[in-house]
Amino acid sequence: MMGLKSINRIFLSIAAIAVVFAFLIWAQGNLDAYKVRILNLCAINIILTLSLNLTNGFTGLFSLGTAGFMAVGAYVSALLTMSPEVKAMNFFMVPINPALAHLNAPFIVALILAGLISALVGFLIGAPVLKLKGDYLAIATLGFGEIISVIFTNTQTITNGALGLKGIPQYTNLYWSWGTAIVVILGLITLLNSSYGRAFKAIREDEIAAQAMGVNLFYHKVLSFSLSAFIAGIGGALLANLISTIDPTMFRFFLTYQILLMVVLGGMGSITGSCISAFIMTVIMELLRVVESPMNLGFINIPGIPGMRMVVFAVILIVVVLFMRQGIMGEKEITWDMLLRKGAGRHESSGS
Amino acid sequence: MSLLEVKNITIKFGGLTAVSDFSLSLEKGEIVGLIGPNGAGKTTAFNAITGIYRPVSGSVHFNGTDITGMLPDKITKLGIARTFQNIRLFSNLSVLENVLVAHHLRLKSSFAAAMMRLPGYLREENAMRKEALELLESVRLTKFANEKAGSLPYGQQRRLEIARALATHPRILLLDEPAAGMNPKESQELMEFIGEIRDEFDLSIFMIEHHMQVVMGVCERILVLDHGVTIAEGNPAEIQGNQKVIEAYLGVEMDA
Amino acid sequence: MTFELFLQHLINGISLGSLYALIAIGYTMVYGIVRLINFAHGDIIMLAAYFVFFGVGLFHMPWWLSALLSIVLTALVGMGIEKAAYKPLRDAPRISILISAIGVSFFLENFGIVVFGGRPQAFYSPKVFQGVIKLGNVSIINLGIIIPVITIILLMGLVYIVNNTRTGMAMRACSKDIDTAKLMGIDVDRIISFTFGLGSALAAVGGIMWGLKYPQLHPLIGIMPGLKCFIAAVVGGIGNIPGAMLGGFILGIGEILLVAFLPGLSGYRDAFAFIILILILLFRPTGILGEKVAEKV
Amino acid sequence: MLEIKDLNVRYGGIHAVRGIDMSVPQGSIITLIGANGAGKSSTLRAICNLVKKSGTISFMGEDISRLPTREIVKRGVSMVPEGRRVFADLTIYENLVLGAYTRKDESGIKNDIEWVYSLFPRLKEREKQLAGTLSGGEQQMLAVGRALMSRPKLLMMDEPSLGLAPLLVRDVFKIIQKIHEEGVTILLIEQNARMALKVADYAYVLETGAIALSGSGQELLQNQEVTRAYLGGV
Amino acid sequence: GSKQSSESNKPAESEQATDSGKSDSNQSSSESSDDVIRIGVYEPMTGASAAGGQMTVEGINLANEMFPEVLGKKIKLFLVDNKTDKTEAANAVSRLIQQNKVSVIIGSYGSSLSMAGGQVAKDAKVPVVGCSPTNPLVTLNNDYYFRVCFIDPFQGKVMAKYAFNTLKAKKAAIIMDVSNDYSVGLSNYFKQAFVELTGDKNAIVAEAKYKTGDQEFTAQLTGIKDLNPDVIFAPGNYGESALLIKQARDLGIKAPFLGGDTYEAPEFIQIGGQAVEGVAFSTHYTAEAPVTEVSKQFLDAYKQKYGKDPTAFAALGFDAYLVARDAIERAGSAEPQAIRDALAKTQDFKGATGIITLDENGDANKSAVIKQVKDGKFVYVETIQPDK
Ligand SMILES: Nc1ncnc2c1ncn2[C@@H]1O[C@H](COP(=O)(O)OP(=O)(O)OP(=O)(O)O)[C@@H](O)[C@H]1O
Ligand SMILES: Nc1ncnc2c1ncn2[C@@H]1O[C@H](COP(=O)(O)OP(=O)(O)OP(=O)(O)O)[C@@H](O)[C@H]1O
Ligand SMILES: [Mg+2]
Ligand SMILES: [Mg+2]
Repeated sequence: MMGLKSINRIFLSIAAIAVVFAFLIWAQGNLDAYKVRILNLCAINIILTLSLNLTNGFTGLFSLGTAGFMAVGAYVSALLTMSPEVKAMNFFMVPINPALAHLNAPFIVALILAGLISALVGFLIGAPVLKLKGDYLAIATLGFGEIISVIFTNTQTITNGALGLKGIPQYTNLYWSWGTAIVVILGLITLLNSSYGRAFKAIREDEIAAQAMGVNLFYHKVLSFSLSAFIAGIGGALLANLISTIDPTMFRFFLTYQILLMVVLGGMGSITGSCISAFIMTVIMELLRVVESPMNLGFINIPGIPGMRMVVFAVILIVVVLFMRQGIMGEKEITWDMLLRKGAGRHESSGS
Repeated sequence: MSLLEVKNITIKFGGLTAVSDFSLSLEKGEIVGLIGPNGAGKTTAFNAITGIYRPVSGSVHFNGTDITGMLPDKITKLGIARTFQNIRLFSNLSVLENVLVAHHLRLKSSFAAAMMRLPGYLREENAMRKEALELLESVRLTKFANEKAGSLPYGQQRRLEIARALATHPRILLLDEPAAGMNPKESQELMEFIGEIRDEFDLSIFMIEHHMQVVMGVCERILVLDHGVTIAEGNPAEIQGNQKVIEAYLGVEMDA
Repeated sequence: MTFELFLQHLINGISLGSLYALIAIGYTMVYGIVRLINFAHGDIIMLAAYFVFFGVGLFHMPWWLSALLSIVLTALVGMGIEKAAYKPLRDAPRISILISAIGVSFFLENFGIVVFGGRPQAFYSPKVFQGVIKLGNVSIINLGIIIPVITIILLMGLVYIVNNTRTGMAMRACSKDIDTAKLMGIDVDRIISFTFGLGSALAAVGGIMWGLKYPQLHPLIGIMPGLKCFIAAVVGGIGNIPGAMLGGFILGIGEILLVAFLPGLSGYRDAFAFIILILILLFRPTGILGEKVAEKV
Repeated sequence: MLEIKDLNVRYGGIHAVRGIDMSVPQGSIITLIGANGAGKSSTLRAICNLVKKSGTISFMGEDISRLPTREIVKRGVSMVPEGRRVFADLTIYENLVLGAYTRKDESGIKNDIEWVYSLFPRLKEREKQLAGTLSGGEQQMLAVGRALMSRPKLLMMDEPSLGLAPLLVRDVFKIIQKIHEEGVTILLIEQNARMALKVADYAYVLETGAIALSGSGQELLQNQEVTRAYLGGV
Repeated sequence: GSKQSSESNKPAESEQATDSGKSDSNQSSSESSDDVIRIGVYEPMTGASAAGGQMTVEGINLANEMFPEVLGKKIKLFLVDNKTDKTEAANAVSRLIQQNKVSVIIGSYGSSLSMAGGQVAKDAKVPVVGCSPTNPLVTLNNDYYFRVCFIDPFQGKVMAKYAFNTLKAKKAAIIMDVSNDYSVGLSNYFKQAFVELTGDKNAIVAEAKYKTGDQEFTAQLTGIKDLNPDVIFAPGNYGESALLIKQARDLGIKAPFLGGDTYEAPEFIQIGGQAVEGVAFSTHYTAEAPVTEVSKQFLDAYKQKYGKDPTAFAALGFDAYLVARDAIERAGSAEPQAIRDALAKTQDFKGATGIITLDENGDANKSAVIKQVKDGKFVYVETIQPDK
């Protein structure tokens, strides 16, 4: 199968990634900190959206636990990257568990461990809970996310409770965030075009038939769920090391909802869709601030209404669901084939 | 020793005994039919053999292994595949992908190998595709390989479901009403097709069917269920003449 | 723990549980019929409380009149929400409807913040509801008796409507198969609208009772009751109305007793609701009273 | 009784029914046959206004093409839908009662339930069972019984014999004839073309959404093309 | 300045330098193009802390109306909602600095939100004046964060003293909101101080917990009732606290309740009704014993503009604005670094809430006031001076 065409595609993908990185190098040096921050958030949201899309869109597991996994990743990375002095400063009320006080690791190790521990938690949760289906699974995973937040609030010697952690080193920059996002995108493309990815999709389409075709439901569901947790954990870690302070209330169901909205807007089961929508939504949330500042329309002066942004956001959301049910992409992908010769009904995806 | 040995299985739903004391032995290469009135428990018996329901008593042995209560995917792996009464394809996946999914159970490469696209995995993937395309060719679905399975006409969906089951490399194939919703001409084709695949893939076939032409045409032996109880067993001629079967199922005079 | 102390805890638990139950039955009914987790249910509760708040505070209406008007208005709002945000999605995948519901919930909360302001306000509570009955060292607030009674009356009424009336049967038919329900000659839109109206009216009663018991009012007040009562409904077996009541009591009493016996765990109370939920679902996937249906293959 | 003119049904890009003209005279049995996906079910669904369509449909002289489904049902059109569309969470009894939703005569409804039970004794045995746990065939009986409960003037059946045992298939056709004798007009879709043509007064053959042939049942039974395509080389 | 940059050898150092250098040059160019002084405000206008944010902004707006100019230029306020969300808080500060080019920032209600924003401001070297974040961590290790309020250790000590000296309490119970850093912190400081004052390690008989948003506290209270403490310290949001006290009274608990500055809102009394009579708490200022001239001025203006009594948060918002404005005046420039340096030297500034001197951490060293609910009103009890 490794024909001229696929070599072409690989070449195009590499070229595209190079272009992205050229842009990042430029952006990191020339854009102001605010724009850089938004770009970082875009990448993190892409990672999180893909994580949720893996379970919800590709495997048909209606999971709402993303915020919980993010929390795990964020705390793991925070505790690994903070210096002992900063930790001591944070845990001034209840001292930190001595085992954690001197832990320290480079960012890359922290990221990977954040993902792995999050995946482990995903496995522990998934093993019992993935027996459930549909709405029930949704509620159970939502509950799990809440439990994580409650536990983190109460385990003061590990998480510093409600006080949260402050002074987490700001390692996350455009290279880390976008680099990770690209790795996640490429990883998912590889996964979904592999035999394992087909098994995931088969489970989404019809669990009973998939099982009857020899797909081990437990193994594949737990695999998908843990992978999703892995990615969400890394996303959480990047976020923690971007905003430099975290606390348990950050990781509540509202966060999951926001990511879910990005998944739906992009299209359940579309990688390209997730990337586009995560990017757009992150930017739109910022642009929507306009509705909160006073406006002078010449003949009429509208005072700024705080909170209006969220109202507008809610309305946009409902409108999108009502009138663009499939989201931006549905289950389709933008592929090189598609870009090169439009209308060719090929279904294989490649390249970002 | 028979290939499949079902011994006295009983299945209950709440108070209802859907199948009672059902036994069957299926030899290599045999085509056996299961008929009976609606609600007699035929599909339920299938579900017990394939692991979807667990019998309350009795046992199922396949090729000498006790498979009672095993998970469906394990049973499929051992060599029993099936189709469903209401077609259950992966309707948003392509026809080819539907068949490829059924190859997944023989994949040797680990998840990590697949993610890294190691040569071993790529070799397996290519082999899989080659075989899947051959299978589609033999069920005459090659030209639809990249269509969504759900968009196929009904008869072709039935054929695809059989192809998908074949891709698991079964030794026994269970077919639940393969001719339902087919017109007589299509049924005719189906009968021939069943005969062909039995020989080509060296299968034993156990099938549920209401179309008497099909059943009588292809089955060498037939079991009749009524209210969960096996009321008759024999070759087509015996069954057609069996008084109990006529009363419970076929009706007094057969026309058409 | 002395018996007296235990009794006090139990009474607290029943008082909380009955409130959960009251809200959960409305939840479960809507879910049972429309198969939709109405994420906005909690926010409808909030609206109902604000209607009373404005009726008394702004329009100086008598309390009972405000409460009545609030129930009617809330029912209308519920029907309006259904028309605007759920009806167009009847044949859409479940996830779309769920997202729409989340959107509505989001909208109501933020709309509340913009229009009502974000600060907690006091909910007016007439004297009748305020007393405390003392039995030795054990105290029962009046509402601790009033709410369970209202809950049981509404529950019986609801069960009667759903199980014994033509409309109820039509509601159950719509819950499974809308097209076929149409073929029976059922006006599906009207039935679903009615279901939402009824569910919202129940939410309004729940919201008013909630406000009386916890007279603090702000636009996010409905989130927790909404979530907890949904859990109660699922624990009892979603769609099953007596189950919702059972679930409400289990959750209410359980939460209180957990804190009572293990005061060190009082911070984990919200986790408790979810842990119960997950445990119940693992052992009885359709809830305690939910019909156990093996999927037919 | 029922007149269909230039009926078109489209699902997204699929043009499922292409300009069908058809009429169902009062008191007749009309059958619609054709291969899978020919558009038979779509035609019935269009008559009941369950799908978007264009064209005119009149019933007893009245244009019903814009009426909501329930109004069409009230006017005396009833349908046994394709597949097992019984209300799974309701008991058999409740399913039957719902069939009579548009009726108000309590005692008539009671009698008719008994009548349905006498047609399908199996249903009576399971009166209190949830319909969803019935076998495919049992559900099919219930769907037919339920459609009869509205005492329709025109009964439309979409493959009532699908998945039924031979004994029951013949029973269903007997019932069709019996209902017909009681004055109900019938529009029947069948895969079992031979049986259908035997009972039909008139038949339409649908091919890819358009009428390819029509004629009396006997004529079509004799027709070479029909025999080859739909009746199989028996 | 004993706290000079402890953040050396951080990898982001060089980027920060270029960043701030760049924003500085932007600053001067934009300055010449428009003659306004830009002050940013980031407060939670939506989300769980919306109430606090809105109260604070009322005070800030009032101050802006009363003192609209500095250095002969108009002051332009930029308000950004941080949605009670840390990510948003960080974004908000970043936006204020980069997009709105503000010289100094005011905010935010909620210590955790302040910390999230603080890091961004520190990196960009733009000073922030906090209104009511009382957690010690906010200004710790951050040379660019200041605040006009006292901090929790002081507040906790004040209430412990009140309980021990005035109420003669020997045994106290604590009920804290574990999900609220303010409540957790204050409870802890109260505990330390109370144990120290009584000399009894077991002076705290119970530490019950709840979460923001909880409305049912009877389980915790029934347990506490059984232990019979002399006083109950229950710092937290006023809504939850009022409900909690009401339920305690319904259960027949007679012990006095103590709390912190968050109690001071009219709704606290409306929600709690009869039940909160006698509740005492520490706060930042009182209209009854105006500390400064400005207190009176503020009080009158506020009543006139909003038609109600101001809360401490409004007063702190008011003061934060004034302190920032004062620093600009003293710096004689809109250049952030200059303003920061001026802020650090703030001494004996007369604000509505008292005389403000910013210490080496950037925290206000000022007195606390104890108030009590009497006949449905907050009445002044006493003023407690900071220990020097
Ligand atoms: N909801 C739908 N969405 C898209 N296409 C549809 C839908 N329903 C039917 N179709 C398509 O319309 C065409 C006609 O379908 P219809 O169900 O009317 O056929 P039929 O003659 O009843 O076939 P069968 O004998 O299989 O029941 C088919 O190609 C079918 O795939
Ligand atoms: N999951 C279930 N729960 C309850 N009852 C069930 C379930 N599955 C099957 N049954 C009952 O068991 C009996 C046998 O059903 P089964 O589906 O095996 O019949 P069948 O012989 O395949 O009939 P058909 O030819 O109509 O498909 C029926 O009475 C059915 O109602
Ligand atoms: Mg069957
Ligand atoms: Mg059809």
